[in-house]
Amino acid sequence: MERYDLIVIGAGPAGLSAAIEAAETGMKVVVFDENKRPGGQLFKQIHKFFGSKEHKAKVRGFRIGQELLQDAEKAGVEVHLSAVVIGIFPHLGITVSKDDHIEHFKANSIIIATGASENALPFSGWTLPGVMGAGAAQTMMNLYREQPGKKILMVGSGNVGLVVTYQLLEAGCEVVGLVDVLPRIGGYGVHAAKIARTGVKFYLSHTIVKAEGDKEVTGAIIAEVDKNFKVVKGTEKHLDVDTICLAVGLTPMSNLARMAQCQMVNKGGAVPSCDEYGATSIAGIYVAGDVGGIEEASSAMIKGRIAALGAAKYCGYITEKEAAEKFVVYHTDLNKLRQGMFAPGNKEKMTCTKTREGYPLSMNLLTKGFLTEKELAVFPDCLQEVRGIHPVVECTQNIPCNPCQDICPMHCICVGEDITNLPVINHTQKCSGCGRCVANCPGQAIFLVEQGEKEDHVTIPYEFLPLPVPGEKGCGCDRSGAVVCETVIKAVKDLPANDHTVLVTLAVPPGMGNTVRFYKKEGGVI
Amino acid sequence: MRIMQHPILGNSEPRKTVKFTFDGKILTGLEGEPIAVALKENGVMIHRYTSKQHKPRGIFCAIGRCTDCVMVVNGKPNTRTCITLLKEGMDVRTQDGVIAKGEKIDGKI
Amino acid sequence: MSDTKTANVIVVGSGIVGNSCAYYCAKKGLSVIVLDEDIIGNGASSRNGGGVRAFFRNPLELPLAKYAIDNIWPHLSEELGVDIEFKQGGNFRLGIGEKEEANLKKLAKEGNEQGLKVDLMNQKEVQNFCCYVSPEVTYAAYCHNDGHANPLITTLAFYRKAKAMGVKYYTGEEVVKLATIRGKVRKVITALGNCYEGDAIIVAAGCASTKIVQTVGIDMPHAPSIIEAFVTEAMPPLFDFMMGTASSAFYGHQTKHGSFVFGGGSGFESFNDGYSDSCPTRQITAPSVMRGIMKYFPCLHDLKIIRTWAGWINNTPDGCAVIGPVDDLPGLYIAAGYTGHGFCMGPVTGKILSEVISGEKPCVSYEQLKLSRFKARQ
Amino acid sequence: MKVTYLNRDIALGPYVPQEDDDVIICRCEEITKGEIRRAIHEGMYTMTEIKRFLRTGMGLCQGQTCTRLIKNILQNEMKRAVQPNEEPTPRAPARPLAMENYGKELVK
Repeated sequence: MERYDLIVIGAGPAGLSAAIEAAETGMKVVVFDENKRPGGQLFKQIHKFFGSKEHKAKVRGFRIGQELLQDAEKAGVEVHLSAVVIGIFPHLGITVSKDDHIEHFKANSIIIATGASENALPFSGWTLPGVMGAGAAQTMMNLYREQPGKKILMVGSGNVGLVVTYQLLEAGCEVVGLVDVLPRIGGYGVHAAKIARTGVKFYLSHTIVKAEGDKEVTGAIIAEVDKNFKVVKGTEKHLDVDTICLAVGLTPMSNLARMAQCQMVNKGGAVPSCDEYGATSIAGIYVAGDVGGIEEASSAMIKGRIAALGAAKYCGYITEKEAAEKFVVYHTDLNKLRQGMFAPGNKEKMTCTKTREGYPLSMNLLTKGFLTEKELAVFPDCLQEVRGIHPVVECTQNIPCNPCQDICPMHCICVGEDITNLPVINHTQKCSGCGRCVANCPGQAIFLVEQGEKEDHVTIPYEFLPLPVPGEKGCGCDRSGAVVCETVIKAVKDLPANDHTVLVTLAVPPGMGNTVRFYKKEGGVI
Repeated sequence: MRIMQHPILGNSEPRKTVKFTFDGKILTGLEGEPIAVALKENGVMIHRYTSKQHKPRGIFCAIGRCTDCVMVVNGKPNTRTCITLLKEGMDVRTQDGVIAKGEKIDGKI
Repeated sequence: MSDTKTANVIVVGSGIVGNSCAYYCAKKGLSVIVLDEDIIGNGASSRNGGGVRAFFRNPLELPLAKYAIDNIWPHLSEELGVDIEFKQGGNFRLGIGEKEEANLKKLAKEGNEQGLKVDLMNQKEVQNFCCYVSPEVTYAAYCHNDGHANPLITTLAFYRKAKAMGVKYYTGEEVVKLATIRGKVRKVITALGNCYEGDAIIVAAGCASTKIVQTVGIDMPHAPSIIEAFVTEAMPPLFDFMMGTASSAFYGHQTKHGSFVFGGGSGFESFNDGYSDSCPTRQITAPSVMRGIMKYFPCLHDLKIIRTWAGWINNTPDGCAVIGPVDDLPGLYIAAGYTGHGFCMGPVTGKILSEVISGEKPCVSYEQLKLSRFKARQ
Repeated sequence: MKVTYLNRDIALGPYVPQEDDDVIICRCEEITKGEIRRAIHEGMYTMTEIKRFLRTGMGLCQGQTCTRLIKNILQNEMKRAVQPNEEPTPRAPARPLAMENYGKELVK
């Protein structure tokens, strides 16, 4: 039986990061992944990630996947794809199915990095073709370039629901609405705002009652729910859709850990109980990434590196001291991501009313996906009169992210040491109007505004096709997606450095610079 | 519908088209894409009918986990079409319970 | 420690044997308490291949197996109100080569002498009978009497019915000790410190039984081994019989659901770390059993395996169960040591013990299976 | 694995039909919420017992879709927290695998 120092199960962000870190200590490492391509779910993440430089912030998920693969190759990691780990057996035995056979391996240590799977939501008709996981829709459109449907209802307003909704729009699908049983949008406000300004409607405190159709989905019935999440009779409404996407959370895929007889605890599903290095109750078996508790891909990468330190220590490739020193560095990075109102385990997520700075959270943002101008005016750098071109940062929740601070060549934007701080404009510095902040804000929450006598100019981030062309006339939309004025395209900048986030500058009537946040073509379509 | 132009992913690169049969009809798809994607592009939503309630099923998880999209591929039932890649000449059939639709159980496997 | 709970009968173990004892005792009007260290039927009752067989049975067990197949199994679904999927599809034992042919001939002769109906088939007859068998198979014995049922449902159906009749069940309640009162076994003490008292104590705890009866000084010889089983995806109905081989490479049948259940071993079954409450599968076992199956039924090669599992078998020196009262210790009844035959024999055991405990004449003679039969060689 | 003590003399009350009882929970084996609730009322108080009695989670997907749903139903019906170790034990193979491939061990 072939023996490795470390067998990593899963070539997603956690698994690959673990393998790279371990291989760098000199361990003989192999990674098995059941999929035909590596990267786990990274390759369907086409949006820009939050976080800081060390978390690869503002880089699109699939590009991070490509980088990880290159790093793994450089580090000499053996990666086997289409290789299904069919079981973990006593004394660190692993059996893998590949091609037409199985192969048994022995490991001196194992890192389980199998990720998570999408939760299901049973309702009448949910087995009909056309009801699918949001991840399924993402796989179809971003990996295989096939529209999952024409008219879509999204169920669930967590980050997955919001991000996939946006990606459906990018893929040219229509999203008829977004339903959530909770009274608040679950994901980041900036993600919600990105789709609200295209006109997508949010149905909070609503549930899906039924998928209609005999052979496939022909419509959906949604209804309001009361405080106990029971349907309020008489509030049912029909939506004309052909596809229903479910984004109702993720469950750690801890099957292999359970098969290995690791002790389990409840943490958004059964996860192995483990120490700070990810060491489970079975000596030599570690977990990393979502399988140990759901977080973002950025966190998974760090957790992978930390688990690798554990395994390297266990196998004697690094000393306790070396492991502890590196651990402190990685753990600091990880902690940065675990701050703010959306931090894992933050019980106040559904009840908090103020930002850490003391500003009232926008209730409209939490229920409709956009801030009113009145709510926005409370934030110091948003709607005030400023001469000349300047950035308006509509980032109103404490989320761990700071590319705006790093990208601005003029140092106009400041987040500070704690990356969950709200960005602050440094008025002593003059904005050059380069628009890098606009294009590189992962939340697309920054706009350039220049107020003038005859017209205002607004520069927005734009990721839809076809791109507008200078001189084109169209509609200026406010934050809710409502058409509020006519507009003329002044400039369209598609710079390689901005990685497909195009800067579109709109000329709008004077006074509309703080209102218009999106552009639609004649007739009000994206 | 295929996404030929994508604002982030760019334009679709030309790929080899292959022929396959679906319940005997000749359809085309792209070589190496999952069978499920090729079927979707051809407007096929129903992959199988269930054993007990005889209800239609299609794509649900698209990553090989839920096994809802299984069909009879090249004679093998319960083939996960979301992760089985399309090849020239494949014989894809709607699954009815545990066998192909319209197939008779004649004592032969 | 809580108050002592009392009943006419305390059953230790909620497998098919324990549940059937509980059901038949309750049917006799006795009050019953069942204790299990685990959940209901999580031992061999939920891990076996579902065979209900008289063919190739040791003569000690044969009367019970025959009685069960003739009188209990065919009516069990009706009796318990749940379809336990009993199918009397026969038992098809396959052989390759002269040695196995001789072995099958001997078995068939014995079977027919014991009152079973066993046919012998040559290679051509085997092919005519079942076209899925490999042409390599040169000989086969087919016993008409045998069949199979769903062990998971049967075990839980007994539990469900017994519970509905008022039997009290306590699970997660590990029995650590029996105790006597005035020379009679009456008390059952658990790891949680709870105490139960009854006029009859039935120990039907599979491999854990030996340790439990030791606490009142009873030595019950046993040698636990681990055997594995697995289940496939569903197929259209292909055959009704229980399949096996003269070389005992594997056994199995197609379930009502359409999936196939197979069991077997790699040859290392008796060599293990000793009985414990876990029994993980081994890397090498399932593949070896599968190769055996494909040799005899090549057409099943592309059937997908859905699950594999392992279970403990409680082997005795003569490969037969220990059933009945313990001669020198009133109040104690043993129903254990089934050596892999507990599923078929479970229902009849319950019936017999309910009759013995009620002071009635048992439906079939069982005395040959009492513990006292084990004697040292001369 | 040690399991929690459970006195099974539990008064869950009679099985009262609910509006959504006909919704499928186990997609593979087509087991409805009503069937699961009924089994719980008949004494199947653990996920593993429900599984063995009804075949929930025993289908082609090996319980990957419905395990969490059944856990929720059981918790609601019994008003008790189901512990992580009560979930049915995952078994090899982690994905369905044809016998001819499973039986072919590559020996290096």
